[in-house]
Amino acid sequence: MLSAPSLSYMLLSPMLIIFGAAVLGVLIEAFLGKTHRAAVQLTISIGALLLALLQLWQIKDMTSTTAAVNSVTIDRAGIFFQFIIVALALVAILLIADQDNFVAQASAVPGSTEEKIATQQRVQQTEIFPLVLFAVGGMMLFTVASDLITLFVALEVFSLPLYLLAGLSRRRRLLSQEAALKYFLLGAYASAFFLFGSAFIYGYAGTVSISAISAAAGSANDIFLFIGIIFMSVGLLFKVSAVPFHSWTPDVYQGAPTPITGFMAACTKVAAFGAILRIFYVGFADAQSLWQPIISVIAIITMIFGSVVAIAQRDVKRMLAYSSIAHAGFLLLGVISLSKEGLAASLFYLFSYGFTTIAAFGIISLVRDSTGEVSDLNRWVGLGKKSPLVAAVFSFLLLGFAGIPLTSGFIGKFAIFSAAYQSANISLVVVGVLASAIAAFFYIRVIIMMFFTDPVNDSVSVIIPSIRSRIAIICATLISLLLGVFPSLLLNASNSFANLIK
Amino acid sequence: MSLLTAIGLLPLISAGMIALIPTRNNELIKRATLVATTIIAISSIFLAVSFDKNSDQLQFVQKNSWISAFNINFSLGIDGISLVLILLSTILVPIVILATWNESENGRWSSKVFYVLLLTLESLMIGVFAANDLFLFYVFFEAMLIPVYFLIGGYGTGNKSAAAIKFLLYSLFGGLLMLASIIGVYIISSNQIGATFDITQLATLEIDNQTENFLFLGFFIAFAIKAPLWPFHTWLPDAAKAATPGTSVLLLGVLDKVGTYGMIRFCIQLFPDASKTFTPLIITLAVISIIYGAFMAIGQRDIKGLIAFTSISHFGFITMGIFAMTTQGMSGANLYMINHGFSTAALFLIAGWMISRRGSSTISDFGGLQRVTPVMSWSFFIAGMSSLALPGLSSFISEFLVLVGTYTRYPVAAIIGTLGIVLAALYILIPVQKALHGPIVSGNENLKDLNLREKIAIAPVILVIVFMGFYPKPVLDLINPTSEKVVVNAGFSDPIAKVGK
Amino acid sequence: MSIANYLYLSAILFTIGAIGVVVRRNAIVVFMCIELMLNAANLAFVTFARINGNLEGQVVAFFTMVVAACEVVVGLAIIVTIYRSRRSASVDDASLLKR
Amino acid sequence: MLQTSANLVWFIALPLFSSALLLLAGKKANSWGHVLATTVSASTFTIGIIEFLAMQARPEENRAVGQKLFTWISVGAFNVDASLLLDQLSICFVLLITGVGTLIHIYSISYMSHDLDRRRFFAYLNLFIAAMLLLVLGDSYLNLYVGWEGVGLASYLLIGFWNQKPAYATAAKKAFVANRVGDVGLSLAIMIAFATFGDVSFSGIKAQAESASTTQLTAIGLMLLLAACGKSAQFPLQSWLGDAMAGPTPVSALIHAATMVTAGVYLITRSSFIFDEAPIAQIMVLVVGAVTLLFGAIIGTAKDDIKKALAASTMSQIGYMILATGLGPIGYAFAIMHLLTHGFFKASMFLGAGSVMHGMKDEVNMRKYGGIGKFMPITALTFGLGYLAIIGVPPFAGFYSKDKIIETALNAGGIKGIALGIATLLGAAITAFYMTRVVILTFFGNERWGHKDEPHESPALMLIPISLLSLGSIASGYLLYQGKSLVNWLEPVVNPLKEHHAEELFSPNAVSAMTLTVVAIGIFLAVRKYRGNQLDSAPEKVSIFTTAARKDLFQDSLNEKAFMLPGQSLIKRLLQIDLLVIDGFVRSVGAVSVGAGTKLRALQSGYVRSYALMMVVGALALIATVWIVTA
Repeated sequence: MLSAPSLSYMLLSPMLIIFGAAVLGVLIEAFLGKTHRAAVQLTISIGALLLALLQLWQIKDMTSTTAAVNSVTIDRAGIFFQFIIVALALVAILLIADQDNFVAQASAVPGSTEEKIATQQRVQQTEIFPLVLFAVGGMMLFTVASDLITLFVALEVFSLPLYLLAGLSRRRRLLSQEAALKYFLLGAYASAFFLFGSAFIYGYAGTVSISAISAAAGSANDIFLFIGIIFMSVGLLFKVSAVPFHSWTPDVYQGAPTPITGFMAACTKVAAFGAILRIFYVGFADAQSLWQPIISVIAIITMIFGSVVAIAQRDVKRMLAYSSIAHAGFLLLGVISLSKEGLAASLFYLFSYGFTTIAAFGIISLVRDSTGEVSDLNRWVGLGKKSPLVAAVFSFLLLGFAGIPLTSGFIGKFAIFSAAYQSANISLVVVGVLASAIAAFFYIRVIIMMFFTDPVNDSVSVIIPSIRSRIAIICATLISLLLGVFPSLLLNASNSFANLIK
Repeated sequence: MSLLTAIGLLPLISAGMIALIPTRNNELIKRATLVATTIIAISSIFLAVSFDKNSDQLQFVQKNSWISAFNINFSLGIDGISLVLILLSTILVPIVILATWNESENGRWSSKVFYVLLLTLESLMIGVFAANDLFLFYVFFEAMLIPVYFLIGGYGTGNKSAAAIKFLLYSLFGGLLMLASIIGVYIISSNQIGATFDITQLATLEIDNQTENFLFLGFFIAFAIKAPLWPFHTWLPDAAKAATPGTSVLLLGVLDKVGTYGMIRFCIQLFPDASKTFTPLIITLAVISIIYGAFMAIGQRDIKGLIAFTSISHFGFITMGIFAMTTQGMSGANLYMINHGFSTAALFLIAGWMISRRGSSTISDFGGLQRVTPVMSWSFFIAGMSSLALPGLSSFISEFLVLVGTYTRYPVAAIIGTLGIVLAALYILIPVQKALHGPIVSGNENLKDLNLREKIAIAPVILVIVFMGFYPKPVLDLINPTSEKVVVNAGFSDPIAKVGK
Repeated sequence: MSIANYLYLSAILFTIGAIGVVVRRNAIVVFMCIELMLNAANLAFVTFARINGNLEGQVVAFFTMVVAACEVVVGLAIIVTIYRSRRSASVDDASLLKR
Repeated sequence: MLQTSANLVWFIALPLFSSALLLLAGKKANSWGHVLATTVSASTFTIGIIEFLAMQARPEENRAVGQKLFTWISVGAFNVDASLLLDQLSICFVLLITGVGTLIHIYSISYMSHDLDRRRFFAYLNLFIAAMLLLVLGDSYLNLYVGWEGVGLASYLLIGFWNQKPAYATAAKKAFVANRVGDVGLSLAIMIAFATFGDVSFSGIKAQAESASTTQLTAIGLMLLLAACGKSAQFPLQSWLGDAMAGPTPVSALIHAATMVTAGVYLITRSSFIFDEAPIAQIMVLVVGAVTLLFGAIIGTAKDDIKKALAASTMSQIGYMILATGLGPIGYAFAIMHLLTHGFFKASMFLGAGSVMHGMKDEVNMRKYGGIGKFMPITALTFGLGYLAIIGVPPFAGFYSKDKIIETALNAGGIKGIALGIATLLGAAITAFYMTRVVILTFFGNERWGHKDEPHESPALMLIPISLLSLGSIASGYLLYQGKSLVNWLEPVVNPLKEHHAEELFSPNAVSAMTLTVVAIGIFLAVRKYRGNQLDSAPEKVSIFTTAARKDLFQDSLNEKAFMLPGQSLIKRLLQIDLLVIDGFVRSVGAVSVGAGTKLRALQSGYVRSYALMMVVGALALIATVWIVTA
């Protein structure tokens, strides 16, 4: 006699709300007229995200390993990850709502009459909203998935919409499409590695449950564990853009529509690190002697490579892509720490980095000329004179990335370095510090370009942002500032939420 | 809120209020800033008066939790060393403002921005000297870079943006190394006595030798860059040349003192054993700085570059005094910080006036100024004499104390350091001869002498230089208890004279 | 026949797929190579299910197939769009974004 | 216990305030500045007289008085009070400084009357008086050091008083720097003293001097000697004195003849307790003194510039004094005696030279003089008296003081005595030669100035001080000598009678005879050489010795080759190193980072397939890593 699986809907409700809203969004695409579609979609998205936040708040003290049989573990850290993702998505969706970043009709060939007509008719690509919601849902699931099947499914659920979203830029469509193609092919490639690794982990542990991997310690087939860990790592490290699995990052960041880049840069990182932390802390904790060396090597290479190559970038989005690579390296220190402090530090870091990132991409989307966004750094010269406020905010965000005190980035870095130091990875801290020094160079270079170089006679200007973008940028910046000055607001929370159920 | 905290916050509050004045209302902004900083200076003198100079304990202590997760506190409090450095900062700021009244008008941004940056910097300067929490100190230490960076890059001359970034990157690099060490200390504290950033508690940690050495180096390199010690000095001449005279005064007069202050407060107090290990190396670097800075100063054609290199030489003396680990050396070094602050301030301000009048900073473009602009020339001369440590002027006492203190422990270093006084005569007298003496170089005939505002600005500095040369006791009384405490805590006692009394 | 052979086969298939992605230019073929890798993983799962004596591995295989199908939908959409824009399905042609 | 006298501070305070007032008041003080300065100087002299009389009235053991002003520096064991000490030694100097100083103030009123900056000149003079008095009144080496550098500063300012002439400004700088080299010695001496005794006051060190090791004392002694060499223009730091004549003549008279340059003698005498215990240092003192007295004398024979000739003479005479201080306890008193008499006669001669220059439109070249005696009789007379004093004709001042030094040198015993005796006698002969030369070239012979304006005698305000000083050149020697008055007076300070000479090889009369003989030879040679008429230009074909003497025995070119040029090339080298190596290293770190970034950018080829390859390689690398780690 088969009994129906027991699901605790309360605990799953945040994800269910998002997925439900996404499905609803698809239906609206199909049945609602063009005129109101955008407004309705935006309302539904924001509503769903807010509701999800509310639900997360409700369940913040509940934990369960059997929320959906054994496939999902809702624990403190999981709730926090989901909270970060939803909060970031909420800000990002406001940026995404600025439709003029997106192609009118994705299927139209670039430069064709079809496209022109679509543009003239002000056709809007409102399916972005359900796509984003699906991605958000997938990310949320990814951070709480506690078996290999759910992990893989969640990975694909959040990746596939992102592949599409990357290709929807209104301008420079060839680049956008290329970004989508690269992201898709490489993403799928990485998924295959992940899945292959999962298979071997399954072979090693005899079950797909993550928590069972530790239980299988001492099993004769260590070779399966080796292969499993390495191949799964490839898939996961790809998502966080760690070197040498980072190559998609600059291309996709540059090609994708800027609001999507912001969303992706912030949320994917949270989701991927959520999963990495869960898998390594819960599943592979006992095999640390095996994976800590390789992750350490990856972390070192990633920090240095990201920082060094960023110096040579001439495109602000690519520069931030390399910056995000470097930050992935810093975050890996949290993974390597394998301690409560490391987890708490990662939570804080992801939160603050996410908001800073979204705000930064929000600002990038404001700097334009007649043909659209200008991301060429040489044309940002003298921006401080043309619009001091925007330049000042962007400088502040860059300083945050650089980890100057009184910004949230500094506290994050401090927390994560402390955790790494505490777990006796002192050499990693030193490398991290040196990489930060290199990284500071290119952040500051941008500030110099904006403030200390006279503007060339060039038609770059800063558009007046819509109220939605303005809210998004202001919110994200304020959060970043607030966390820099009063980090306790979040640090205490991240400490108390730094708990993964094994 | 303690008086100290109030004084620390005042500049920031003033900055906020000045930010509200409309940009075009230039004069009002300047006057308001001057009034505000003067009030701050007076309050800090009041602070000094109510300071109990017989105590070597921290005073005006204020402690509030800031980041509870890491047990970081907003914890302020001062001892004698901190107090005199705070006094130096608060007194120099109004002088700088008055002296460089129009300096802010040729910048990239408005005067208002200049003064807001300046006031912010003042708050941070007070904070950095008053912080009792290592983390808080670091925050001030790094945050100070930003206003200075914009002050150099936005209002400087010449190759200002390159100089500004060089300054910033050097400092950031040092700061990050220090961050690694701070983290190390923090973790060790959490393993031994429970996580804390309280400097007093951190000083009680027992750290194994190798770790201590590495942690020490992290701190030391940061401070050696700041101070700056050879071979970490190359940012300073560039920054000093590019910055406006006022900024240079604060940069060399106060900010760089954070480096030497940090050596005393952190390097020695937190890592006495490592300090001992590295002392020979540091003394060597200090001696090289003294001689090297002096030679380089002699070779400079640019007057600001010259003053910058003399400072490198002087910082060599200060560092030598600190690591001599004798009370004379320590007190001398502390006193030197103050004296160097004032005499360099005088030199830079006057050099600034000379440059703005002549439109050139090349020494050989001047000549015969003593006859054209006597007051300006004499002020420069007195400041220069103080810089070469003429007895009767302030720097002499500190330099001599440093040398005596060093001699009792490291005679060879002191002897080489003493040779520096000959070079000092050269690096001061050569520009004096070229710029002030000799026939009046064409183009200088109609230079204007100091006006009333400038005279009022420079008078207190000169007065301090002369007064402190004759009667350093008030300041030494503030410094002595603390420096003795530092030396004793580091496990040293003064060498006893070979012939007993 | 040893059950390990299935694993070897799986590894070989995976390798073929992985190499295929690197050497082939046509986006469709590249994509098929990725599918091959997924199926290699499936084979491994099923084999391990057999070894471990439980069904979880086989369940994974089904999920993988579904996910692969979704991937095809998204992937082909992207490939077709780019083919329409560029009149080429060669992945080497799409190399504007670099450095 | 030292008695306290509240007056001492005024010695320093009065001239210091006056100086500050004159400098600060600016042009407003032009009309009364010189009056104030002279009054102040005279007041200090008056206080000096009062203190001297009071001191004489006290019993010998209570003669010294002190005054503690305030605690100057107090750090740990290093305690220095700003306090003054007036004892038998310092009162000699006080009277010399204030007395000669006042006369020179008076002289300068007239001498500088045409100079627009006369007020400033007087301010400097008062500054000098203050610093010099501090030098001799300070009760510790550190207090002395303040005065020591203070007189250096005053000297610098006064040498460079006409610094609009680049050469004069350079001369001032040179003097200061050479003095600074000496100051290194003084600084180090104080440091060693503190490290050895834990004290830097004279009394404190004196009390412990005997218990210290000879090595320490020798080190202190040698460093003090270096200091003395700098200040007193002794070999090897002598080169600045000749150039220092750039200053106005009263300055040369006061600072560079009578007072400041003798500070080295004071320093060594004051430190007798060190030198008495440090024989090696004492020998070095003798060597320096002997070398310098000959060195100066030789230079003096070849100078055509009257002031430079006198300066060389000063150097030589101070050489005598330094030599005397090296001769042990008895020598100190004779050194001071010669110092005092020299103060009178050299000052009077310098002022006389100034008077001549005044009458000759600031011409200093003696070749352009000649026969001035009949135009300026008083000047000539006073100069002549000074001349007789310096060459040591009895009963003039120099006879007593110099003969005593020669006598002591000859009686020093052994090779030392012979060598020193020869040196001093030779010096006396050369002195007679060059001084005779000066007198003949200036006051006798044909008139060579080549213009119509006849020289005129100087105004009374100049002549009175000269005359008063001449009285000193006549009488001071006898007064100080008779009844061993100075020797007895100084005894408590320098213990000159502590050591009794075992035997005297040469009796005073024998020495006098020898001295007078060599002096006569010197005069004879000079008269023979310079009585002719072809004196209006220096002969060009001269022996290598004359050339060497004219070039100051190559002292400047030696300094240039040994220090200045290497220094300059070192600086040039350092400037390059700083730019290329140190800064270059930092910049290359930056360049390497940027270069690496640019190179690594190439990895981002844009081709999906290469990205995939990178991932595969990465995965394989991970496998390899794990394999290595676990194996």
